[in-house]
Amino acid sequence: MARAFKLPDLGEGIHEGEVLAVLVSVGHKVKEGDLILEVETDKAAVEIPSPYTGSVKEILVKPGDTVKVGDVLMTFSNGVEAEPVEAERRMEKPAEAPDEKRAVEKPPEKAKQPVSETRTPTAGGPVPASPSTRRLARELGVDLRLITASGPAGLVTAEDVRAFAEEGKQALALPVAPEVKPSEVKPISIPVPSLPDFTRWGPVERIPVRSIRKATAKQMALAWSQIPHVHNQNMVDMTKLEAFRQKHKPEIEGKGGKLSITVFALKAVATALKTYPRFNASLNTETGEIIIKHYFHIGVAVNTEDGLIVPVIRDVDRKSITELAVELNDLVQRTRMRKATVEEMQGGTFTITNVGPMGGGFFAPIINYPEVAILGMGSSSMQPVVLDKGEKRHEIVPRLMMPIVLCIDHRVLDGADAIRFMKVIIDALEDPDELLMTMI
Amino acid sequence: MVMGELTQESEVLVIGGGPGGYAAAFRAADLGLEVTLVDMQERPGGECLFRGCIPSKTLLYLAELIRDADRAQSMGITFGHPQIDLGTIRKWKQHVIDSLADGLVTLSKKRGVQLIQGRVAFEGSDRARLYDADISHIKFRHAILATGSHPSSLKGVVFNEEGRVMDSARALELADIPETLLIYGGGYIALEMGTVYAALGSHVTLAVRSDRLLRGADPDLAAPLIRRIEKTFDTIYYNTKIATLNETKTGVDVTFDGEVEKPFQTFDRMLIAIGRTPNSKNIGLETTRVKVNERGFVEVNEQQRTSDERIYAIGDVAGGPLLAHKAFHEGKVAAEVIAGEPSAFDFRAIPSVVYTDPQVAWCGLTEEQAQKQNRSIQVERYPWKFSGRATTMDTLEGMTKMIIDPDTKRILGLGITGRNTEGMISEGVLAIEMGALAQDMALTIHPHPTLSETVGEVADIFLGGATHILPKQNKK
Amino acid sequence: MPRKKINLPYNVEYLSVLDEKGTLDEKLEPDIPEEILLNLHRAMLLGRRFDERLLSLQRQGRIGTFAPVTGQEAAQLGASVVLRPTDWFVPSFRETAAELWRGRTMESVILAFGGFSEGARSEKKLNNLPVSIPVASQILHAVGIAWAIKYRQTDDLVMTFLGDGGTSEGDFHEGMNFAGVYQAPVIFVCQNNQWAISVPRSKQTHSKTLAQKSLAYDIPGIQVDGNDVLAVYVAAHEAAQRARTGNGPTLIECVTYRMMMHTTADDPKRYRTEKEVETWRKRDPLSRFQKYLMDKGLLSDDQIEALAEEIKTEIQAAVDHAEDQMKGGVDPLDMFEHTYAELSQNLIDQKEELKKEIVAMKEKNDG
Amino acid sequence: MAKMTMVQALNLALRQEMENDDRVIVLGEDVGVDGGVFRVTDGLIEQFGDQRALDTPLAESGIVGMSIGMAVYGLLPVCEIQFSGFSYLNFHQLESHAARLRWRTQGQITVPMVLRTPYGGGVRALEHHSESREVFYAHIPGLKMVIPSGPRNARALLVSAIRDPDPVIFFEGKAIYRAFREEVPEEAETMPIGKAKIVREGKDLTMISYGAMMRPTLDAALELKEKDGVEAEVIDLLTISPLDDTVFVESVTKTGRAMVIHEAPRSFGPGAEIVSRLMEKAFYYLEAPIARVTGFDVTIPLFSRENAYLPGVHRITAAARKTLST
Repeated sequence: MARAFKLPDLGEGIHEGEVLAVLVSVGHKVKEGDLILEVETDKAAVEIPSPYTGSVKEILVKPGDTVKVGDVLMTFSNGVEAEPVEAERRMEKPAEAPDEKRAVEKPPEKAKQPVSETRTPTAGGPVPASPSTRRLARELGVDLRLITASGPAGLVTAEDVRAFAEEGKQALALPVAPEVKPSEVKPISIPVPSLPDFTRWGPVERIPVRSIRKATAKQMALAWSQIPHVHNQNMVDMTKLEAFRQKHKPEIEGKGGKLSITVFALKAVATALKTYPRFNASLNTETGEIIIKHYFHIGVAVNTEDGLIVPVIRDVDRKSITELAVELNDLVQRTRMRKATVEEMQGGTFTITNVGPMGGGFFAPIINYPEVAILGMGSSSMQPVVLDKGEKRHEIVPRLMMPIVLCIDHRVLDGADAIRFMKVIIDALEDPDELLMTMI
Repeated sequence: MVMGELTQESEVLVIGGGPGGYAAAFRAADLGLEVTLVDMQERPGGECLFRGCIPSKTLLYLAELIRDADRAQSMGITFGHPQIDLGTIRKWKQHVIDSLADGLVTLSKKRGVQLIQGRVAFEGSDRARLYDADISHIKFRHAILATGSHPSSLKGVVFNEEGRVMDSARALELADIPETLLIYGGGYIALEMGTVYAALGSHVTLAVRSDRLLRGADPDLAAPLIRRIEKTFDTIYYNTKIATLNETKTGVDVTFDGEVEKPFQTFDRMLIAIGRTPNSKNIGLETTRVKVNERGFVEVNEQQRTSDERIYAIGDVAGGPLLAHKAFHEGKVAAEVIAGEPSAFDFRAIPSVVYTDPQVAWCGLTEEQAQKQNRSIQVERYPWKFSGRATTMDTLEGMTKMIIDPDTKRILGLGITGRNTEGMISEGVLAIEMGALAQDMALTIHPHPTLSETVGEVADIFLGGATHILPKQNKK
Repeated sequence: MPRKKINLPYNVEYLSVLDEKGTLDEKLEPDIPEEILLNLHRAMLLGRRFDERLLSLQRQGRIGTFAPVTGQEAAQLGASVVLRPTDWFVPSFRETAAELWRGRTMESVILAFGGFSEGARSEKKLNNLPVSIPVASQILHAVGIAWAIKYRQTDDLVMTFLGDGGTSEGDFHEGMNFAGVYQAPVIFVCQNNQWAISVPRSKQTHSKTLAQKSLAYDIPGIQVDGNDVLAVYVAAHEAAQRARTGNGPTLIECVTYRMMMHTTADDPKRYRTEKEVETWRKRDPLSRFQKYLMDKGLLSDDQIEALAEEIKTEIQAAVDHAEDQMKGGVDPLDMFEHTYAELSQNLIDQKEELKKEIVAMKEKNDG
Repeated sequence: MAKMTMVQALNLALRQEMENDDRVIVLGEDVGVDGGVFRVTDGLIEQFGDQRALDTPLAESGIVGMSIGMAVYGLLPVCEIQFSGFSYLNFHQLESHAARLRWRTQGQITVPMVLRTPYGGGVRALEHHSESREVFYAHIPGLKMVIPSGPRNARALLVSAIRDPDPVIFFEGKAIYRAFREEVPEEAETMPIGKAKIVREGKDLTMISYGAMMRPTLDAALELKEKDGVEAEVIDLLTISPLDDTVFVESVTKTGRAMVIHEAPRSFGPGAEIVSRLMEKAFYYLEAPIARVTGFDVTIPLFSRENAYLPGVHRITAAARKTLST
């Protein structure tokens, strides 16, 4: 019997992926764990290991195909055991793979012949098992004939059925719990007018919106339509911090890190989040609750050729500048190479996006739903600043100023909160010593 | 209703209030579904309760009493000749039926099952028309077809109220005790009704097309019964057909075609019990996607689904053994499947019981079936003449028979003939369902002295050591 | 298939005790206590005088349109006399004299005809329904009340009034039919005053009598001289006995005459001759009754004189009292009262709206 | 709680009120032995006798006029007019007396009666058996006009109507008499007359309806949610008069869009009044013209065409989409 391998559920919100590479060919002998496919999902490029030991019977996908969770990617032959019916049940749509057809004709679906015949044991007879065990098998979608019985003279026990169902699950890496979908609260939907035919005005090119682009589009549209955004701009005097940064840059690089402004920002934000936990939250509109998170995983927007990706640095509050500098550098590199894992993309509580390096100024970033705030940083430049020297004496001096923007979810936070939150960040960034304090 | 056509919507429409129908309705209601049960009778119960199992068993019990009173004589107790008062018997029978039917009405009410009296005909896969009812249409999400079956007849013979040619229903009404009664058919209904009328004093003649009675049961199980019947019935004609049949005011003139010395005879009454026909006609099935096979039975799968996704069929109309207890289970399966449970009609042993004297009961694989499938089996028999309990009751003709798989030693079938087998057979059913081995049965302690011991001992024989019978090797 | 007569044991009686001159037929004289006879006379006189006074008030524009009763005092009072306070009285709109007998005050009559809804207020305890203007529609209410009385198993009864015109209405026939079916304790008193505005009795129905209408419903019907208070009394008394003893309804046709116009807005000269009126004036119920009482020595001219004076002052008091009230003016906002047991929000809003309007008007006039 | 059809629920209401109060009398054509042509009064004569479940001669005016008398005397009559299409023969009794006696007598004599009658189309009936003429009654000061939309509220409203001090006209939708069943509690339950109810919350559009039209309206709301993601707020008026405008006015101030659905003809129909109230009280919140999905201004056709006349899910959703896109 052939065993079908389907695109497993790769976790949170991933429905489909694009096949980047097929690492095996038909006839290829693989051991469980060998890499067989590379698939790019909404969140990352993932390498998929074989769940079976056996040889590749058919390959049903080629690079560039978009595959959905549950679609059959390839089949393996080794004639030992077929996958549990459970797997068939989970099919989103009956795929064309041959074994699916067989599945449709599995006993439960088959129409009964005139009862007198079907209900009398045929040679070999039905698998011995008590009625309750047989019921359990149906519940778990297990075909009794596939089970190695532990009872006397081939009697299948309830334990046998459960055990078999378990193996089946593991073999297929199917999720036990159903995936969590983002709640789809639609706004007043005025039907989207269809586009005009642009070729009437000149030649056009059509590029399919896929993977990351598609994900970004969905995520941003969702956030923008759901979250009433409030923006607060401000300028930060980076003069001192920049000096500090230049001074320590080399030693950090020695340790394999990169002492970017973002690293300090991470720290500053972590401090602010601890001071004002409401910024480290999510809003549950269904239950009308604000969920405050007691961990501080901060996402950093990374620009790749394929689009924007937001890897997450965990427990920022518990890491030193140096550690952060090293970790961030590594994470950014891997993300750019699309080697960051799905897990590294998940679980963020706040996001920082720094367009400074590209020369961006003031801008209004969109909150990374379901987070409730995002910090945007522009590029620093020397600017004339009026300093108060006391006794009504003022002095205009050139300082290195950086524009920052804090966007908040007005359902959860108010402008006042935003200003206080910004204050903490500004103070931290303007005064490195202050910032260092928080590191001890 | 004087004006307009009211339509009612129902989650589950159960058509037919027999054992299958009401079991399905009750289960569905218990699973939180909204159920409407339509039957032509005012109260649920169906053929089984009003014209079948229940009334016949009521009468068979009386027959048993009469015979026991008679047997007692040889044991030292003499009762007078039984005085039979048909009026009281009918009243008693009706009382039995009423108390059970009223119980079902209460159960329906308490469960919120809506009972409607009327006739149903489908008008499509989601609506049915009601005749002779307050509402004219029912729109349903799921329908469970439980219309049952009716006694088959001979070409050109119609059963009518006053007729002398009767079907089982009519026979159970006990219009009178005919001097002579011809029963055509060799199945359990024929034998049971014959037993009743013979006990009440009729001269019973039995004619059967085939060369044996009670097909389905192994011949050796049927044998003791047949020996008895040959005593209590006047005559039994095998391989005999009815060539002509003419009903007169005074009786029924019949010409036999077969091993009969007097081919032309006249009887006071005649009972035709040659099988039953499914009620699948004139209920608008053609307006649905339900498939009906050439014999008129509705095709269903293990979940009792017909080929019309919204419609399920259970009980007699869905084919298989035409037994109430099979209908019960099918009804529950249909209800559970509708409620989304992974149920299926998945049984290994459906028991059959013939309530004659002696009773014959069997379940699982029979010797004959095994032969047809040329499947290797081992058969063990325990003649009741070795049973203490049987001796106390002077029912030595009895026998307990077990069919066993020689390789796995698993119990495949059980057959019992004798007294009270109706209660004993269930142990065999459970054993088969549980996949028990003959040894399990042998190692299970049976109370002594009981007839049920014979079930344990027949397994002992298989294992080579029955207490009350010499081991095989010591034989011959 | 025979074709034969079904003989219904049925006939319509005619009864008259006093002749036109007021001479008595002793055989038929009812035994009525003196006191009642005198009260009855007083009520008839009061009815007559009050009618005259209302007419003059109307002609002076001090009250609005009303329907005079003159000439029908015997018909309505002779019947009403048999009622007990616990019985129900369901009038049409030409029973003013009887209404006063049943306890309605003259003030309320004046107020009603003066356009004050306060005038139609009829005290619940009196067991009277107010006048019902849609012809014959009140008859069914009487039957309903009578059914309820029977349901409650008291020996009370209901007396309802209609005119000759009313017998043409569907509600009259439905009422008679229901009453017959349920054997309800109700007395239908038909004041056949010969005219329904301009349409004469002869054009109202082809039936010889109105009493015979009861034949169709198999309830007793009797025609009496409606200007002979004793005849009316006898018929009503018998009917009451019947009703109180569970023997069902009765229709009494009182042959009388509408001496005046239909209402004060009507001019009878357009459709009937003075001559006809004259012949009926000779049969005036009041004078006939007075002659009877004088013959019996229960009444003298002087006594009538005195009684008339007494009544006159009584009426005057009522008029003054009523006119004081009317001069007092009204609060228009009261119109919102009594439409429902409670004001709905919608009515509260509308009342508020009118209130503002009134205030605004005031300021405008003052300023 | 047992599941009941509207017929059974109404029967329960009558039965319990009759048990609690011997002033309650049910009367009308065929309400006794026959149990009413729709079986609403089934079994009452057996339980309460022919004086409490009173078969009357065939005369609508007689039935209503007599009920008025009973009520005046102090009973609580619940009369049945077999079909609202025949209630014009008793119209004058309602307009001239039932509605006015309280007013006429300055509150001295009142008419606490209920007139029950089936209304509406959709059951393939003959002429005069399918009209929806609630406005006739809603237009008369002194009467209350109630139309339930399902078994549970029908039972509760009928109990309230019987206990109401004023005359109540109680319309029962034939199409929903047995169409569906609902849990109806055994213990007596009442519902305030003159109070509308939000039966489905939403923010995009307010759908106002009542009676038998609630079903297509709710189905339409569901379709709008599934196909267009529109959250329609659905309001069941329950009482036509006195009309409770507070609920739908407040709803429209939230949604900005409104539509009225009824099977009565459009012109001068309930919709006209509802729209006026919205104009008076919610004009500045409206974002689109208010839609009316109603019967047409013709005599309701015989049943071969009635489905085209009666508002259905399709007409309702179409109108809703139009409103939403303005």
